[in-house]
Amino acid sequence: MTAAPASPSLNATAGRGTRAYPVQAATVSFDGVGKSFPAARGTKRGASAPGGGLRQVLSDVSFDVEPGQIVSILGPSGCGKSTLLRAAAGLSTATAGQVRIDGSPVSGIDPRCAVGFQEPRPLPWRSVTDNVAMGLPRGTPKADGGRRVAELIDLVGLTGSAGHRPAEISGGMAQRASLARALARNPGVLLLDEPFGALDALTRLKMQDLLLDVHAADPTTVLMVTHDVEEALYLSDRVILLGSRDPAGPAGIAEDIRIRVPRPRSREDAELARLRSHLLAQLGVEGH
Amino acid sequence: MTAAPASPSLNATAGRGTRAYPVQAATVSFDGVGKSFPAARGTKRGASAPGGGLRQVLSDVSFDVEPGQIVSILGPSGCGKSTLLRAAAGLSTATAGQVRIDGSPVSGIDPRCAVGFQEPRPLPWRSVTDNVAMGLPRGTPKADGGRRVAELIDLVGLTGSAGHRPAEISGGMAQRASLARALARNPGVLLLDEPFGALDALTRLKMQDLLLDVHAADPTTVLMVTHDVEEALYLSDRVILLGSRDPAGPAGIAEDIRIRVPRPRSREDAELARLRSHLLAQLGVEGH
Amino acid sequence: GEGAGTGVANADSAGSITLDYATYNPLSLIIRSKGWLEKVADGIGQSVEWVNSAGSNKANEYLRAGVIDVGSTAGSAALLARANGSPIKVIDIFSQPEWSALVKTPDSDIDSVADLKGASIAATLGTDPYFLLLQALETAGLSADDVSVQNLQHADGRTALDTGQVDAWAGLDPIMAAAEEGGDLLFYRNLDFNTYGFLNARESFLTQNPTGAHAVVNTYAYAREWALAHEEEAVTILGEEAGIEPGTAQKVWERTHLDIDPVPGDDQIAVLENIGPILVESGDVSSQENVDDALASIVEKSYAEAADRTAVAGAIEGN
Amino acid sequence: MPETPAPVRSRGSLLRAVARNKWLAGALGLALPVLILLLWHTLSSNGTFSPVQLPAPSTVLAAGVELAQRGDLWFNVAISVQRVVLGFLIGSTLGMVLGALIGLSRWASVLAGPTIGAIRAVPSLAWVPLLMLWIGIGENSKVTLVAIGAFFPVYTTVSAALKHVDRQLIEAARSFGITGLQLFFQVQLPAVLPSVISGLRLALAQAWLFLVAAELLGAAMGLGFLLTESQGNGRTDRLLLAILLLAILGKLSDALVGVFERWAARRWGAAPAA
Amino acid sequence: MPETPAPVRSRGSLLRAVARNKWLAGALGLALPVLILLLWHTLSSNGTFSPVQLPAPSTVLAAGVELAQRGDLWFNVAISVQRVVLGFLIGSTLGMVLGALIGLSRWASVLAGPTIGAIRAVPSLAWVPLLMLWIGIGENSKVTLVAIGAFFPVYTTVSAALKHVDRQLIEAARSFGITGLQLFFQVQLPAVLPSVISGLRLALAQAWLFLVAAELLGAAMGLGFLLTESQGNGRTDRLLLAILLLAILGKLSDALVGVFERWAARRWGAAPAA
Ligand SMILES: Nc1ncnc2c1ncn2[C@@H]1O[C@H](COP(=O)(O)OP(=O)(O)OP(=O)(O)O)[C@@H](O)[C@H]1O
Ligand SMILES: Nc1ncnc2c1ncn2[C@@H]1O[C@H](COP(=O)(O)OP(=O)(O)OP(=O)(O)O)[C@@H](O)[C@H]1O
Ligand SMILES: [Mg+2]
Ligand SMILES: [Mg+2]
Repeated sequence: MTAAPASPSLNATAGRGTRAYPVQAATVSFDGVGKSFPAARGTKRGASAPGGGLRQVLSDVSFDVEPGQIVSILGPSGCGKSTLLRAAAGLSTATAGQVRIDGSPVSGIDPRCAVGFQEPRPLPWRSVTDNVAMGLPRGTPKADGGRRVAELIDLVGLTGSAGHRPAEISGGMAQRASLARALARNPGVLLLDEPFGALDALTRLKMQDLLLDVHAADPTTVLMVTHDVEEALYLSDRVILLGSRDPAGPAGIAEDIRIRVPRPRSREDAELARLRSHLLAQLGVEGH
Repeated sequence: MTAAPASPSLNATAGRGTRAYPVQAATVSFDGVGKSFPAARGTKRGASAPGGGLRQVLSDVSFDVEPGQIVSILGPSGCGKSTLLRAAAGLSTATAGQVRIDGSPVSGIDPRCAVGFQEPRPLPWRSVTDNVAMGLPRGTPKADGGRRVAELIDLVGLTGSAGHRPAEISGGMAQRASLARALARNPGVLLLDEPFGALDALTRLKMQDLLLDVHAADPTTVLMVTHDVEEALYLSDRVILLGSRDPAGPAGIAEDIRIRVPRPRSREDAELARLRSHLLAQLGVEGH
Repeated sequence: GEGAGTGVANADSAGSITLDYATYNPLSLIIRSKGWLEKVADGIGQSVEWVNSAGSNKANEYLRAGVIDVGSTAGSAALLARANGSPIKVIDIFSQPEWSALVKTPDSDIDSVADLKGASIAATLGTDPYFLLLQALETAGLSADDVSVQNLQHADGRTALDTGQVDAWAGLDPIMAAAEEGGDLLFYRNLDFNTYGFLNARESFLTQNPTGAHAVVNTYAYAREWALAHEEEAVTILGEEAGIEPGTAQKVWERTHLDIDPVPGDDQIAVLENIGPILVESGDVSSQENVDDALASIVEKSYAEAADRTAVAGAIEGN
Repeated sequence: MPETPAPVRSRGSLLRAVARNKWLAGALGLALPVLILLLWHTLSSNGTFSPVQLPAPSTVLAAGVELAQRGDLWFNVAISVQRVVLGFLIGSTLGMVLGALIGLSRWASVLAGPTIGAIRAVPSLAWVPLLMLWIGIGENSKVTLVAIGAFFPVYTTVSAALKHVDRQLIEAARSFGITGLQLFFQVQLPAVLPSVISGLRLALAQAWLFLVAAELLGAAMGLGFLLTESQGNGRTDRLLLAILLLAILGKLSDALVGVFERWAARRWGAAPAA
Repeated sequence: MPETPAPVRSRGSLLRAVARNKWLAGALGLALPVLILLLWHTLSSNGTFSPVQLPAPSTVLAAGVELAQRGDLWFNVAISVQRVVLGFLIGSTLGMVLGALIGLSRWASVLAGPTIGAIRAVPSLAWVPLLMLWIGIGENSKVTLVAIGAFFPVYTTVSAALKHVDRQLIEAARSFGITGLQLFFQVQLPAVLPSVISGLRLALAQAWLFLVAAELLGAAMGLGFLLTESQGNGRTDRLLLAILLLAILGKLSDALVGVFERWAARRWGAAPAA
């Protein structure tokens, strides 16, 4: 499907509003990353996972993300996409290999990253505004911070609900608030786990363009998980497809595709359409 | 995009496994349903909603769902889709009009409905199996219940994680568990709020077909919210588009489209493609 | 031997005697540890239950609630209870103890009561040491307003004295005896300002079970005689039952006068008359009238007058 | 996303009125005490209990009036309130601080946890001689004892609740650079607010309980003193008066915590489970 | 979805060893008590405090040995443990039931809540004369008093926690037809488990505290009796022995709650915030 070109006003605002604190985009290197989890414990009724007490989810994932690149991660549900992102953010430690940001290994939560979680995870007792403000880098002057938060809330279309608590907004609105929070951070590496999953078609396109605008204004490194192949192709410089031949075995990199179509891209670009068929076929969806 | 035809084995299993307790499909009538919420309270930094203390979200939504129909609800993020579904389930009361199931007004949580929430909402201290078992109708004999739960878990592809706790499964897996829980209920009305939002392309197609199989085996009334226009068209007998001209005003029914394409449908059907363009245009996504 | 079962109903039954034992009543310790009253009661077809009293106030509480029939208290405490409406009568005097005195540390320069002017003194309000203190002050022409009385539990009073937080302490045995062992000095003693050990019975017990009351008083008479004859063994019993050191027990014993007239009467009333106004002034009793009524009605002489140790000797000695 | 869930069955209109009108709720809350008062009156006047055992409510009232006329009552109340307030403030603050330390730092928990747990079991009466040794018999030792009483409920509930704060929220906050004290005040504390408040409730109640022991420490005034003194000299009317006053003051101070609770609920909104 | 979050800074290897080895943790937990013991020994032997004020640890031990040889010690301990166990079981069960009622039913909360709140402030010592009147001085009244002590912490924490259970979970469960008792046992109780457990902790501690008052009810045995008796006759060594035994037993019984807690954590897994 094709989007309406992002409205110029959005572009302009995004460009102006979010450039405030330019930060050095960072390199992210995955170096033989593997991850195992303990197998299910209460195997009362369910079948237990094979292989002792551990189940390997990821194995030997290696790739480098260059500074300023946008990389999408695709793969079947439960294959380990979130796990990989969490390893990059330092939210969990890889059981094999390591992740390095700008050469230094990630250990513990890394301040150079900002994360948009798969679930929105707002603090329930704070308004939307205050939740987004949580993302601001430490030491942002109050006035600047306030302005920036208001701008971001406007960009994700939540101005009317800025004073609401998380329990009073819809699922899609919470997801946009979570995106705004991550963007407020203005990080070296932006890690987004399905940032647009709960959005309707139009809002989704708008948010994709917002992300591109923010990136254009301040080209940080972006690593995002998505289930939408078109979205991945429209946004990214590179698509990593996770998967494994053996359904019970650990996932690794199945495809690593560079997308050399220049931006701004048309959603109807022929090269993108070709890649889309290819990726869908790889994901098991044939016949298109 | 087009799906691979659902695998025959899936069809067969679903048909056999979930027919166990046939229930009368019910009529759902929305009769001038409207809903207002209190406006944001802490308007410290955010702009407050206009119009006194209340903000009207839905107004005058009226339509009838016939027994056994599958109806999809589309609409922009935050327009009130979940609110409408919650009113049907009796989880919240409409501030105007009423919802009737089989003629009797819904007041309080209605036992004839099963809900798949927008967030998966599992009980964190129970395994996947036990969470799905929560959906079983009261009084299901233990052995039957166990068999049915195991079947459903298999159908949604979670057999390997049946013993895991919710914190140990991925977002998409939790969503599938939530779907299984709602299906286990075998209700008169199945209410699904974006049941496939967190799934990758292939899994999504599989789950769509699973829903159709279950419905074919036991044709209950289904009311579902989705953001995916193609999904709505592939699954439903009818699509309701919510929206409003005035962005600050309450949403109502903007379109009510019957889809007369017989099942099994091809995802590439020309009529569906036409409707898709139409709906996307209505949603504000032009140029396709 | 603890627990009298359910209170109100049970205690009124005629065929049983529930009475207390207390460390400040050595005779009760002896009777209980020897099992004498059980033997006596057996002979008249009654049963006995013992309840521990931690102090006069506890014994009064039990009497008031009806969980015991006979309880031992200081004379002052019995007066206080009676004046506040508790239906009790003193049927026997178990001792004339010198259980309270004024105590100082060895390095203190207090020599007499007169030196107490302006001093801070630890005492437990409403107990015998407190009354002794007030009477002593009066002998020196002082009143409670001339000193600062620190209301502390007896044991805490001793600690306060030893740690220098107060100048003097109106002490109570056996803590006072222990303090003496530890070097503290009694600088003012007056046997007559102590208010005797009263054995009190509930009025309804006396009307319902006079036989039982006689049995108790007779057994006390028997025990008194025995204790005077077997001092060493008696001291051992006191030490063990009260959980105090042998040296302390010996001191306490020496200050507990048992060879007195056990019939309650004028001697007791005399000392209580001193205390009455103090009770009224402190607000512990609401009027002097109550005190006078109590003084007029508290004594029940007949049991002690009729006391006969030989009446129970047979049952006790088993022949 | 959820608003207040609709009730399963529709409820009586009286209950709905109660929910709206807090005066009505207060009046209904008085129904039980009034019933108890009636029962008390009956039992004391029909001879089930004698006047020394259970004086009639009117007698207790008279005792109160008498004390009030002598001017003692207000002073008794005031000094006790002062001790409880000071002790509660000190004890609950310390409880919060140590509870946070133990709940958040594994080191502190391993080293100090067992000892604090053991000290918790020392009865209030047993503290009296110890505090007299250490602090003497002034106002300090009384306030200290009350503070000890207020400490443990806050300590226990806070340290336990902190161990169960939603991991996802903490993780999210930490990933945004919120750590240490900021994490505590911005995430963990709000998340455990309901527990903190029920800890404060219990702490306040226990402060009143410990007051009685505290006023064995050389007090000549205060409700605890009135209680033990009346118990000692058999003034059952004053004893009941002291109990009633303690209950009423306890309830009043608890109501203040309730006000704080409602304020906090507004401030922190749908304060989450924790 | 989250696993255990990684630490911000990497921690010392000793702490990691402690996390793995509970014996090591136990040993470290003994460090502080040993330190206190040393301090105590020093203070009592260098003359800071006289032997009556603070007898040396060895003297206290000797007093314990003496009592043990007379056979009294074990009986004292056994009878007190029995009273605490019975009272705790009764009180905490009632606390759970009434806490659930008040936490879940608005009617119950409006009618009975204020009264229960007031009763909470009645000091343990004040119960003694009342219970004596109503139940006498048998074993029943002692167990009742301990039960009263155990009741309130459970009642308060459970009723408060139930008001803050995640609404989304309750809504989900109710939409699947889980209501009433089922809802309570399957959703609300597991959700408030951490609060219930800290309530039980406090209840157990308070049961031990109330034991001392209970054993003023005509007891001739028990640790509370030993405590008051020794306080009354100035045997500071036995007094300290009683305090120590109470602390140790309190800690031991608390450890049992800890075992239950760990079992519950395994059984209910990531027991959620509440
Ligand atoms: N409890 C509440 N209090 C106030 N406003 C609310 C409350 N619940 C929902 N709303 C408002 O109602 C509107 C509709 O919410 P709803 O959840 O129905 O949206 P939706 O169509 O499901 O959106 P989405 O696709 O993002 O899930 C939103 O603007 C939201 O802010
Ligand atoms: N704490 C845990 N304990 C055990 N297994 C876990 C844990 N966390 C994740 N897993 C397992 O790791 C696998 C990958 O999980 P992950 O969340 O990375 O999947 P995902 O690719 O993000 O899936 P989705 O698209 O559904 O979100 C899953 O099979 C899950 O069961
Ligand atoms: Mg994921
Ligand atoms: Mg929604």
